Amino acid sequence: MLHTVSGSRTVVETQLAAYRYMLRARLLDEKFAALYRAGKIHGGVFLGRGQEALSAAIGISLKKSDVFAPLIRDAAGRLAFGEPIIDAVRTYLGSALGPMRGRDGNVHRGRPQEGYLPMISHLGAMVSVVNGILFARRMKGITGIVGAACLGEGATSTGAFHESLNQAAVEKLPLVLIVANNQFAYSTPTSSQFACADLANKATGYGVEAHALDGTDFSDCLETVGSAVARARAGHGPQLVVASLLRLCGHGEHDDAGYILPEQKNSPMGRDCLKVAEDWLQKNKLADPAQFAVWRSEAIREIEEAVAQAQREPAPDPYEEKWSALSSEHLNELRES
Amino acid sequence: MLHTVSGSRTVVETQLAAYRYMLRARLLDEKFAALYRAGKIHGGVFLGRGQEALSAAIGISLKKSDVFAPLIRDAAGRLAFGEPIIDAVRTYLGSALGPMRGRDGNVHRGRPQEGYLPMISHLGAMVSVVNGILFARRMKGITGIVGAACLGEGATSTGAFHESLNQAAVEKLPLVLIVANNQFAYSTPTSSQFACADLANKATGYGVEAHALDGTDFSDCLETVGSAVARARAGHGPQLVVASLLRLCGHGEHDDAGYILPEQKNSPMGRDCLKVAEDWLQKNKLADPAQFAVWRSEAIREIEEAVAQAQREPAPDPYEEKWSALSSEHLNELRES
Amino acid sequence: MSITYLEAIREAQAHALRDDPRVFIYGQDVGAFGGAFKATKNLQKEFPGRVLDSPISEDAMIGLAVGTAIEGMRPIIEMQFADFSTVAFNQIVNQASTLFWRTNVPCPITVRLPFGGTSGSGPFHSQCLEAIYAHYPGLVVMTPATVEDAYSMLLSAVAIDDPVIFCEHKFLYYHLKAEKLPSEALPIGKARIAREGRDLTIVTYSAMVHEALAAADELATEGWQVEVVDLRSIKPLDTDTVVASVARTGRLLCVGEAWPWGGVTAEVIARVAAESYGLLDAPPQRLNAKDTPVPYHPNLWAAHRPTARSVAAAARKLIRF
Amino acid sequence: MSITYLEAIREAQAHALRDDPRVFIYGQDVGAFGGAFKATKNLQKEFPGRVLDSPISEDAMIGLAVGTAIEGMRPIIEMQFADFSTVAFNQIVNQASTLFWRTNVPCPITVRLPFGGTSGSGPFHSQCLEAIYAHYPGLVVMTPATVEDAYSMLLSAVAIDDPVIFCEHKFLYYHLKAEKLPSEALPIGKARIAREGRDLTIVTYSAMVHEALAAADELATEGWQVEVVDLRSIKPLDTDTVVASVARTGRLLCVGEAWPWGGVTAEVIARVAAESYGLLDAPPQRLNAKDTPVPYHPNLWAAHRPTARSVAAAARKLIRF
Ligand SMILES: Cc1ncc(C[n+]2csc(CCOP(=O)(O)OP(=O)(O)O)c2C)c(N)n1
Ligand SMILES: Cc1ncc(C[n+]2csc(CCOP(=O)(O)OP(=O)(O)O)c2C)c(N)n1
Ligand SMILES: [Mg+2]
Ligand SMILES: [Mg+2]
Repeated sequence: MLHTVSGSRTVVETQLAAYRYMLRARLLDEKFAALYRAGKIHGGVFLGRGQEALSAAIGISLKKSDVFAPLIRDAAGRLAFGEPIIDAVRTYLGSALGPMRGRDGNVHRGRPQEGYLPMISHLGAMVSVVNGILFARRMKGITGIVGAACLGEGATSTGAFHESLNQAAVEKLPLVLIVANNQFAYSTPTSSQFACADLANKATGYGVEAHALDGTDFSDCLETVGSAVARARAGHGPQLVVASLLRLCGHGEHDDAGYILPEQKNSPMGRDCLKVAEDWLQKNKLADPAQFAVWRSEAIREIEEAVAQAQREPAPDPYEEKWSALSSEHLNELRES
Repeated sequence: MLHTVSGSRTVVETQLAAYRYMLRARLLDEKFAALYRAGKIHGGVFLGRGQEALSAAIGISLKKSDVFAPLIRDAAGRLAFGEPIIDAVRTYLGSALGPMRGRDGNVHRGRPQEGYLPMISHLGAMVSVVNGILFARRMKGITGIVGAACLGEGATSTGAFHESLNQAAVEKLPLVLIVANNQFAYSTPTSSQFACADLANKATGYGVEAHALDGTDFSDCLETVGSAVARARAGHGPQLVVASLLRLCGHGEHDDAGYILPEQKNSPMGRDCLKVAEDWLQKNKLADPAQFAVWRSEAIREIEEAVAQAQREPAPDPYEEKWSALSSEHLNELRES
Repeated sequence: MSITYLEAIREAQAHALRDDPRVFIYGQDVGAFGGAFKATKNLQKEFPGRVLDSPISEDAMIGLAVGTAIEGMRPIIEMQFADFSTVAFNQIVNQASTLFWRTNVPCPITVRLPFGGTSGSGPFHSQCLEAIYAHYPGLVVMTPATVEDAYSMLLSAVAIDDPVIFCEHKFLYYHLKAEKLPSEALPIGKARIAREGRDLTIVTYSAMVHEALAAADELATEGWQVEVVDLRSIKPLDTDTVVASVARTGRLLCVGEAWPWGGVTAEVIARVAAESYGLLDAPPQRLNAKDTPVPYHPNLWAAHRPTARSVAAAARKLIRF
Repeated sequence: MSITYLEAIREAQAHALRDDPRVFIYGQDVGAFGGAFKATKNLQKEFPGRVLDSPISEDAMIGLAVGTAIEGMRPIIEMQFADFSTVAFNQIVNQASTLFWRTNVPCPITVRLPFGGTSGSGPFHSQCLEAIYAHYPGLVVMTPATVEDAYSMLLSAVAIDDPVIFCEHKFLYYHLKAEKLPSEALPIGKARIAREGRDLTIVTYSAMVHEALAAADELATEGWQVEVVDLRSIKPLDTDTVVASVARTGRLLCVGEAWPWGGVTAEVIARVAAESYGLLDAPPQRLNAKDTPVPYHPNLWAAHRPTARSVAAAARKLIRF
């Protein structure tokens, strides 16, 4: 198994890379949480704690030419897909130099022209946009690409989820829809969200392929997400991936998540995927505590540098701002009101 | 089997009643089509040709105290649920005395306070309203009731279908959702509408029970819809019923349905359920051609009388109309504009 | 030869498909069937692979369009009726309309909305939603009143780098005719003086232009010269042309088929009141539909919307003010 | 004791639940969690079985509410943010708002929309949708600006037999405080003179009332007496109180936090222009948010919406006209 290749990387290389994205995402999230507590970030901060393995697996399974629509808990996947740390920091801090130029913030960031979609808040709404990109590329004769869209289990209750998964199925698009079932939508448990035994059961009703995985286990994440992506790439149509895990944090940093039960935290689902990955890497002699420490301090330095840089950068200036939502200059209504 | 009872009726009584609703619906529809061709009906006319067996089975399986949300092809079910012919005629003709008072027309009719919902056009939107009625009754301690909502297979592509079926499943409501797969949504074939092998496959993904039936066979319709309704009534939660059949008419009377293939028309699915029912009743010696002729002329007389009556009735008078959409008089904005 | 408003829309789409490989059409029944109103008749045959049937999923239809726009395509989305765009509302107002502002990536999609009242269509096949979309930043809202504008403005809509809500009036589909298609057109954002006059300005758009023109005919027989301004697009809205007309006539009546609260007529009056206050010899007035859903019965429908008759009555009252 | 705007909303709901067995609350996280803003805190415990969590299905949430209303219940639906009501748009504007008119069966549902901008909330958690809903027939749209109104108007909303869009401003949630809850209130449809003055009338609503009052304070130091009219509900809209105020001051500035095209400010000006034209000594003016999505960065946000400062500047200009 160590010699199987995924893309051009060996499995071990992939695992090591994934772990490092997970670690960096965890540390980056923690930094945002700290900045939030210090009053340096307005609005909300949303962490991916406990979901880094799944998220990293998605990002790492994609090629640069693929399409990625992450959601609020996907810092790891974003990094793995190639987002520079500075983009994340600038967006949270509202820097004028960030990809969103202070117009949008926190997790609402991306670069659509690079196939990396900045989420709108409305859950489920990004999936059909991914469909559109895949659809357009097919019209242009571009093949071998995949579009990955991330959702929480709560978002499966939206009409948008349904319409877009069905649309992808009808059009046989290479969509990989990854549902992170972290047991809660904000405070709402799955029992108030759906009544099926397993979300993966939805696949048959759409005529798409399903994959279930243990989101706490980074090997399973890498393998299962990797093969779903490969199936989509090979032309087998949409793939529905359902990961079981537990949100190891509040919905946002304002939320103490008192509603998550101790039984859940203490169950296998409550394992910290980062810890699981470390144990596995150690057990398989792929890395040791000293190495982890080095990676950690490297990541911290990178993050601190990015924060320091973004904090020095200009805030957006309302006087320089072009107050128009249209790209067509000549159609702007010039009248100030 | 002839001695099984469904409600207080024997199966045979039920079959005979169902056939007569089917026949009356067919004739009523034909009258509307004729009035439309004669320019007596503005807007559209939508027929249930080929779907009468399914529709009648739904109406006949419900009690007066149940809830019914029919769609455009449910003339038979409406009659079976107790709608007087005159309500249908008045609504199509826009009579001020009809249930919709000329404000809404054709298939958009009902009496919500009697559990009979007047559809809005937006497909899928009535299902959650049915959920609401069931939900409210449960809150009030009313048990043993069922709500039936009808959809075409095309409407399964709407977000509203998904949200409402999921909502019913989460709340374990006694909803019976009947999907008439008549192979087309307007001109669109099922291949452009969904990719699952069978729409009944959707049930598992919602955690609800599924029933499939042959919509051309009135015995199957009565039995299967009847047992779905009974399951819901007995507390087994939402039931998804999927009927296979073929639309034996245009989408509306303006449409010649040239896109329906001869192979489809000539397949078993293309059988006329009314004819199938007649054959069956004859074969089982439950009725003979003379009896059919009597029923037919009775129905025609009833329909003609209703039409004559409605045509004599006053059209709505714009000067008498209260031009306000609010029930609260004191909140109307009086200013004419 | 004569060409209808509906044919003009079909021709514009054929033209756009022919000229620009980035254009495609997506919507319910738009393919082999040619659309509920036949606005895409034969286009699938003429342009294979570029005119595609969608499932009944308005939300996903617009989402998909935005995705293709990100990839540089120029989708035309047909809503079967404007009324059903309420199901796609979120994707239109939150996804399409914010894309450029948030990301600097243009979103050149055209959403065709067959809209407005026709006899017997009732509350859910008659709605006028132009004001709803115009209120949101990031959308261009066009409301052509003539065959020529239906054609040329739809071509512009496809060419524009922003999302366009193209409100095509069903009442005009069949009986509005022109001799030929135009080769030139006013720019988008420019209103048109549909009829000149000196006693009163009626500002309106879409089907109501024809009611206003008929009212003007009627008033002409009484000796009054009514000027009719056809806004053409309601966002951008050509305040200058309106103000210039009001400066000439001193009297303003705004007519719209939409509901009375807010909307185009309020916006026009607010602009005129702010900018050309001294020019008015009488208070500016509005005439809109009544504040109820659109009724089914032809009698009620005719009283619900403004007509030549009610426009003439309002104009007469205002002239005599 | 002191009570916030948010607590008043909670108290009104507790009161309604206590007094009327037909009332229940349905929304995302409204149950044990008490809602994203804690507007339903402890209510599930106090009223078992009557405060229920919904799935993330805004469309079905409103559909369900309408069904329960048909059965005589009086649901309160909490949208987590007003912005997400765009997903429920069809059910609100086509199902709830047409029910009574079509069938004579009332539809007493209250849709609570936590709305409006707060620092750092960005384009999708800040929207002002009041004008969108007011444009549709069949809806009542309330926009309380004070703790007292938040309380008494929410009670009225639940009592009213029609669908009410209850726009509660998130910016006011925590820092707006009152000594106690009111036992009496102005009727719905009646505006309030929030401050008297003789030089200029500012007509506004919701959070902008406080910006206007602060602007009035500022102008008072310059010797100008500004009257501030708080509309309270924007549909129905109290034209009489507005017109009476304008009759006293001769000058009108309308201020809204929503986008500039159409909306409350245009509607107010159109009404005043039509009805009290002779009373104005200067052209009526508007001040709205800018015509872009609501920006995330606090600096941009502060420039996007009207503030005391920009209101004062506009007022000053108008007074000197
Ligand atoms: C359409 C819509 N409704 C409501 C919300 C508010 N909201 C934001 S996140 C969230 C919970 C999402 O839960 P889930 O999909 O399980 O994702 P998770 O947060 O668990 O990762 C809700 C209700 C939203 N963003 N969009
Ligand atoms: C949300 C929505 N989109 C589009 C339409 C227009 N429309 C009316 S009926 C119809 C086809 C419906 O097909 P199906 O659900 O299969 O029902 P059938 O007509 O076959 O009985 C369409 C597209 C609509 N009513 N609602
Ligand atoms: Mg979750
Ligand atoms: Mg069908």
